[in-house]
Amino acid sequence: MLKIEPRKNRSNFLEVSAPVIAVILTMIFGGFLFLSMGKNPFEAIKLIFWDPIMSPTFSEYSRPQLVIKAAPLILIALGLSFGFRANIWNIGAEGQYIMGALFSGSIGLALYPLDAWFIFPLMILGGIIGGIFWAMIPAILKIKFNTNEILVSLMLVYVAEQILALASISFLRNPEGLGFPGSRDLSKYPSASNPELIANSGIHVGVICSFIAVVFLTYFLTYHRLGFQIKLIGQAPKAAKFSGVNVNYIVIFCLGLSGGLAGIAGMFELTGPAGLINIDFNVGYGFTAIIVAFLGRLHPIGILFAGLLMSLTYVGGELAQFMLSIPAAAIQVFQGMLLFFLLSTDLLVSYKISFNLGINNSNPKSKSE
Amino acid sequence: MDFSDINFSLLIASLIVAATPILLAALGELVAEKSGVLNLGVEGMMIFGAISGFIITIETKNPWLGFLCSSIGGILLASIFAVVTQIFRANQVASGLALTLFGLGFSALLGQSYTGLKPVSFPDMHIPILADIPVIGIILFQHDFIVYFSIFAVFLVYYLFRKSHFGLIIKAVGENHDSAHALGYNVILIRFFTILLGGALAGLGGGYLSLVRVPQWTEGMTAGAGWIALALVVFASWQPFRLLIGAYIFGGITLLQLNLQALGLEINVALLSMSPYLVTIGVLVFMSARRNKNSLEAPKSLGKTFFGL
Amino acid sequence: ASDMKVGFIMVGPLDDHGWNYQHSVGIKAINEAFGDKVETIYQENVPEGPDAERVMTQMVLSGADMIFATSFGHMDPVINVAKKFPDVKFEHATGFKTADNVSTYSARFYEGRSVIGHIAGKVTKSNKIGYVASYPIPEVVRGINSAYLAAKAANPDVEFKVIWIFTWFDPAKEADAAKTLIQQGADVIMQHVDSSAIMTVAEEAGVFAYGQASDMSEFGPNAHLTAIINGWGPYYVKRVKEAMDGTWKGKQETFDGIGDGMVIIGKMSDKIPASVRKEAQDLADSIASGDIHPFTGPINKQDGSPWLADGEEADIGTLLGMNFYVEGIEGDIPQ
Amino acid sequence: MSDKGTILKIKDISKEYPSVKANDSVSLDLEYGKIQALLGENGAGKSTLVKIIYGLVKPDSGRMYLNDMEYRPKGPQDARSKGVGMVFQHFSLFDALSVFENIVLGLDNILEKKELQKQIIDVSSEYGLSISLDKIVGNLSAGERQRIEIIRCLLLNPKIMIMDEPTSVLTPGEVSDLFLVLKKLSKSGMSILYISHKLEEIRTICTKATIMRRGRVVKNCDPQKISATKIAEEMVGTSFSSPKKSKIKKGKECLQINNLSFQPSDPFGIPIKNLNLKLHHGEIIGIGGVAGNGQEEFLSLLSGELKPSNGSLFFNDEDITKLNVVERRNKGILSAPEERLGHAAVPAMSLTENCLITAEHRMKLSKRGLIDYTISKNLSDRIIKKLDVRTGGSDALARSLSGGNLQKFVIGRELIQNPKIFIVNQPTWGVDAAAASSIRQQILDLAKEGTGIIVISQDLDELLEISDVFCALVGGQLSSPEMTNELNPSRLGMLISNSIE
Ligand SMILES: Nc1ncnc2c1ncn2[C@@H]1O[C@H](COP(=O)(O)OP(=O)(O)OP(=O)(O)O)[C@@H](O)[C@H]1O
Ligand SMILES: Nc1ncnc2c1ncn2[C@@H]1O[C@H](COP(=O)(O)OP(=O)(O)OP(=O)(O)O)[C@@H](O)[C@H]1O
Ligand SMILES: [Mg+2]
Ligand SMILES: [Mg+2]
Repeated sequence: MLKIEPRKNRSNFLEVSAPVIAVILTMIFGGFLFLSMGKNPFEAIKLIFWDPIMSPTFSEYSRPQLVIKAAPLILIALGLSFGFRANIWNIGAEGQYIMGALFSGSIGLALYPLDAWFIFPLMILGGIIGGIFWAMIPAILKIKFNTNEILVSLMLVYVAEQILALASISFLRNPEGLGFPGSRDLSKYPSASNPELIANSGIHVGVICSFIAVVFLTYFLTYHRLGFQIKLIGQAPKAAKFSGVNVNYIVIFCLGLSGGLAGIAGMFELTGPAGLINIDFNVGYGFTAIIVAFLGRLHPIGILFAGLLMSLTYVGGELAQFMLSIPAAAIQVFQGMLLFFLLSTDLLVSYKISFNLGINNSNPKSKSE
Repeated sequence: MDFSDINFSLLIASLIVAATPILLAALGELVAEKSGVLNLGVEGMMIFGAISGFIITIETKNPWLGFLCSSIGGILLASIFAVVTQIFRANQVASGLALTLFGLGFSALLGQSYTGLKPVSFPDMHIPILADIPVIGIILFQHDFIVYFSIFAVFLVYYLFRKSHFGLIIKAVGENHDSAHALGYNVILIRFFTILLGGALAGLGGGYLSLVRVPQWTEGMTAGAGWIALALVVFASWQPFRLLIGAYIFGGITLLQLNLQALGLEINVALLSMSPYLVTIGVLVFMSARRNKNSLEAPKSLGKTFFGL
Repeated sequence: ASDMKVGFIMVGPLDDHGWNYQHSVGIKAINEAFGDKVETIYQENVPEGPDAERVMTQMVLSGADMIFATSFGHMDPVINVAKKFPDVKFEHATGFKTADNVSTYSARFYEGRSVIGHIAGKVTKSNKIGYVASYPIPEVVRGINSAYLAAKAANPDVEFKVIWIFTWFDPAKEADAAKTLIQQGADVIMQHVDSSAIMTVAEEAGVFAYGQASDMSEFGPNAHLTAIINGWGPYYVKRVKEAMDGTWKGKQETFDGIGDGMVIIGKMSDKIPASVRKEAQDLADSIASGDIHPFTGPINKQDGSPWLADGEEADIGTLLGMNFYVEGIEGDIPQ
Repeated sequence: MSDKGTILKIKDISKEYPSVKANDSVSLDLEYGKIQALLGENGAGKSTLVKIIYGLVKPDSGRMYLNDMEYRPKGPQDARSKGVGMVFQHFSLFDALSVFENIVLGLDNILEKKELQKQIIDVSSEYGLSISLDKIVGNLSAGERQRIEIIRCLLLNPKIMIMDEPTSVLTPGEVSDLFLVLKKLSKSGMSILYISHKLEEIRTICTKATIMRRGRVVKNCDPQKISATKIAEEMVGTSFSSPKKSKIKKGKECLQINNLSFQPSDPFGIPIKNLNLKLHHGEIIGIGGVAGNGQEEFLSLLSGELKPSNGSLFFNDEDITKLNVVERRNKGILSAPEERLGHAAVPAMSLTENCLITAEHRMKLSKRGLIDYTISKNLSDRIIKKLDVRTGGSDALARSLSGGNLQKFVIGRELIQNPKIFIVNQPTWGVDAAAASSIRQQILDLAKEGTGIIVISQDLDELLEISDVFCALVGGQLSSPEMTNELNPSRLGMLISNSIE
């Protein structure tokens, strides 16, 4: 029989190695998946995990792409992780991401074609406010009426998507776009664009921002009172109350932080890589970031690595797709596996698993009666 | 415009059909939640049930077998959740989300060569005599087997928790897993069972979507129905009959907005398309604000991991 | 081994039996025409945004000489990538931005809508025609107007019921919308959304519908009147051939219709009375030859203000940016 | 089957947990018709042993014989079917379910509802255990809850009944009622294995006692022939002295509670009604009463975790009713709640981090919101030293500490902050005798320095030993204060069993 017993202290070795084990298991099972589809598993795994970083054909282009794709994931996951630690489940970051883009986009488009230095900062502010605004709805409902934030934040994603669609066909539609949906291209509007920092790499301010956020939030989580209070609420809500933590304040803070970061991610994506608001502006970063947050064990440094890993599965997954004709869905299954393995190996860190074959020292034959 | 264009008995009859997938899925989730398990993977189990049932129906031309397999598909996916949360003690929220992602991907993968096919149709059962009653007959007695089954299942779940010993044990496990364990009940095993039952019903709901309601297979065709099912459980405060009403109200709002559009009513379409979600939020707020005063309904161990004594 | 490598990006799954599927039919036409000489690669589910840019770049890096981007939203990514790789040839469907190495192509689907509108006007018994529409963009509005004008000409009593569902692809929602229209008395359903759910629903309800992008008669053998089929194959073969010959040119804007085979009226069902079939075929032929333009005055706008004078044909600019209903259609275009 | 002799024979049972050997070759004989005690300090392994007997825990080695037949329960159901019943103290009732449902859940064969009701009524009238079947358990008092447990057990006609600390939540009246029932049961031939920390009780009803220490049986004896102190010393393994209470001069008034009331939002919470009390510097007020009469709520109202629905609090004549937890703490009003893991301390955090829970502001462990872990670690080292907390050090997780040691740490954390007022709930609950006496000494020393102290406890002996003034908290109401040295046991019993006249 499987026996699971708590360890006295968390194992530091496994804390680091458990995710590695999970990735290896995913490679093995994913390999079988590709094999079953008649694809060469080694080639597929190599295309996903190796070529974007090392192959001479792709790496020069892919390496910066990895960070660009990871940046919004990291930003959003960082915010989510704080809430998740405190058992505040914002799973509507996708909606907050959209609202961040819509708010900042509206500001930029309203000021078009004004040429002024303050537009970009103003748009950043707009992105943050848009995200926070959308996150405050579940926060306030939770505080006031104890409404489940999981469901409210999620429903608001669908609402945000409708607003986005409406914006792209009506109030933000490009007047010079021949009636096609979608806004003006902000990347062609210098005051509102988020330019490349290193020529031809595509790396933009948002990427830098996400790295700064990792460092800052690591420090914040470790040393700031709020970081401590968040851990306290997550692990022992009664102790948190006893300590004097204002739970409502933490709810606002966590949802606000995650909403703000999701909003700013939306803003950078809009002004940088995406360029314009359109019906399909959002591509699921808000949901993928949930996985990234857990993959990174809710720790900023972990999230940095998890975001890069996830981004690798996208970029490499694309290579595998068109090079080997692997369908997009297979990559999604692959990512799902990764999360299951990760969640399962988490147990190893704080629990000891042993196999007890049920042999008691006494004689099994004497099972009388 | 002309409201006489709306045939209300047909509207009600089709809202029953529209609501059946979420009703089934929500009913399964209700049983799981009663035992203290929060499975956010309903969407994943539904869509996997949708493709499983679809494939089998296409291959065997037998929709009954298809429905059976959509349940089995739901169970398969639920068993991943069960293993991860009950044996590996993983966080239920995260595992549920992973299950949704996995189910969406896996179903798309399996369904690759099944898009654009048409399953054999699943006949309505016109209940003799009753089906011919004007209005009521159209609304209630001209549906297919699964619709009747979903309503029967509501009664069954009601009976389970009101009258049966096993239902009492499930409630006990969801209420306080430590006590239940101390009395000798196998918490893990019971939760395994309820998770799988939830999977079976979610899968069946998905199967209904791909075999009757649409009927065809398309990637991501559940389009958020699983999440609505989750919201419904809270809306119904864990009571099967309220769940039935909630599901029909939700189906009703969705169809009503389409009907109003078809009438050419000059209302904001974007707002109308958001209305099901906004109404759900409104109802959640209403329910939770009310429950503050009488918080007896939510199972006490909901979402908590049982680590044993 | 091959002389040329051609890449395709698709916004959705390849086997959707709609928009993306027809592009895959186009890929097959290339394979058949050139065999081993041309290697084709493709990627499905490419979102319209930065991801498209990355996928196209990676395709070029992997050796592609020519890229077809098949969705409107791939427009800016195409322009950006094209700028980086001046030697690679780009073709973008339905967009309006070109460059030295970027050409666009699109089809006059409204010509097809006119033909099926005529059939609808003739076969409807209830005089109510349902229309399931995706997003209120000129392409869709143009289709509604074109179909309405033809239906009205064929049958002065017809009435259009339009439902906007704000998605291109959600079978459950499409099915619900179709059922609603049928319950409200519509006996012919038109669609400008991508899945085949509506055809299935129409078949079960015993009403008529049309195939969208592909022939969908397998979903509704009795319901299927005909289909507007997207015929990309000839164009793809032609452009690839030009690229191989060195005669390919950028900055081309192709806008072809029935006459050029880019819009194909599918096989007409024998549920359509023979006389109507003939009328429809004549109409299609006249449109193909240019004798008839679906938007020929006198046409008023919905609010009664005049748009086209008697005998006047709509100019292409107005058509491309069309954002109003013609007189007679009820309801509002969501704005 | 004979009348005399051994019904259950336990031989060399061992059970090892990763951190500790909970049972080490334990052997024990349970005799027919006897009430037999199992004694030992915290963590001695008593509960583990009875869980093994009840089939909840599988032993690593050793055997058991029931009526000379090998007995190896596969689980509690199996144990029950073989005639072994158990009355738990924790973890076996379901608050949201009715009494009847709770009973049904503890039975293994499903009977007709009517038939079962009849049986329940029979059993309850035979032993004088009245209950009403339709009530929701969450609304019942601890005594009533225990009756459910006992009836549930008796319905199975067990030959052996195990009781793990059954009296810790009962009033003296309820305790003597229980003893009557137990005596009646043992007369009818039932064997009872009885676990308790209350040695005087054991001496009144048990005729045989087995004393355990660190997982081993150290002594079998007849408790009626040996003094309680001797038993206690046997349990701990050393001799110890009881705390000394010196005469203290009562100072100025420091805390005034006026008409304090509280209406819980939780349906099973206990309302507090019109509570009045005055506390002086250097004074120790003992609040007696059985658990579940509002003790936790009372402490939370004083600490600021709960907001009163009515009434006011004054600290040195300053109105502090509206102040929050942190603000009250900054004024010097400190407290230590009953539940150590999860309320007073966080199990998965280190002692250093646990210091931050209450000492952050007062001990300046943070500056402008940033935590200084070095200072925090120093503080935690000081607490460990001052209270002789036995642990690996400040980095040890709270959950790795034994109950008694964690209790010392939690109380030490408040003591080291020089409280002006200190409120503590169950300072020595489940703590072994030696540690308990050292904690009581610390509390007395604190009072000597002028701190006003409120000690909430169910252990009346403890309150008699250290408090100056005594009040009983019953059903959320407080009796009027009486001088402890003027109280006799019967008066005490009356105060905590009845509400105030
Ligand atoms: N499930 C478990 N896992 C790990 N260790 C355990 C477990 N249960 C008990 N222990 C440890 O075994 C030892 C004996 O515990 P037990 O509960 O039997 O003590 P006890 O004598 O009943 O104490 P108390 O008087 O506090 O009830 C303790 O050190 C305890 O921490
Ligand atoms: N979580 C909280 N809930 C309620 N009140 C709080 C909370 N945190 C701080 N306070 C209040 O804010 C006041 C200011 O304390 P704070 O700890 O912020 O000061 P500080 O910047 O840390 O200064 P120093 O470290 O020098 O004491 C505290 O005295 C307390 O009353
Ligand atoms: Mg014990
Ligand atoms: Mg401070």
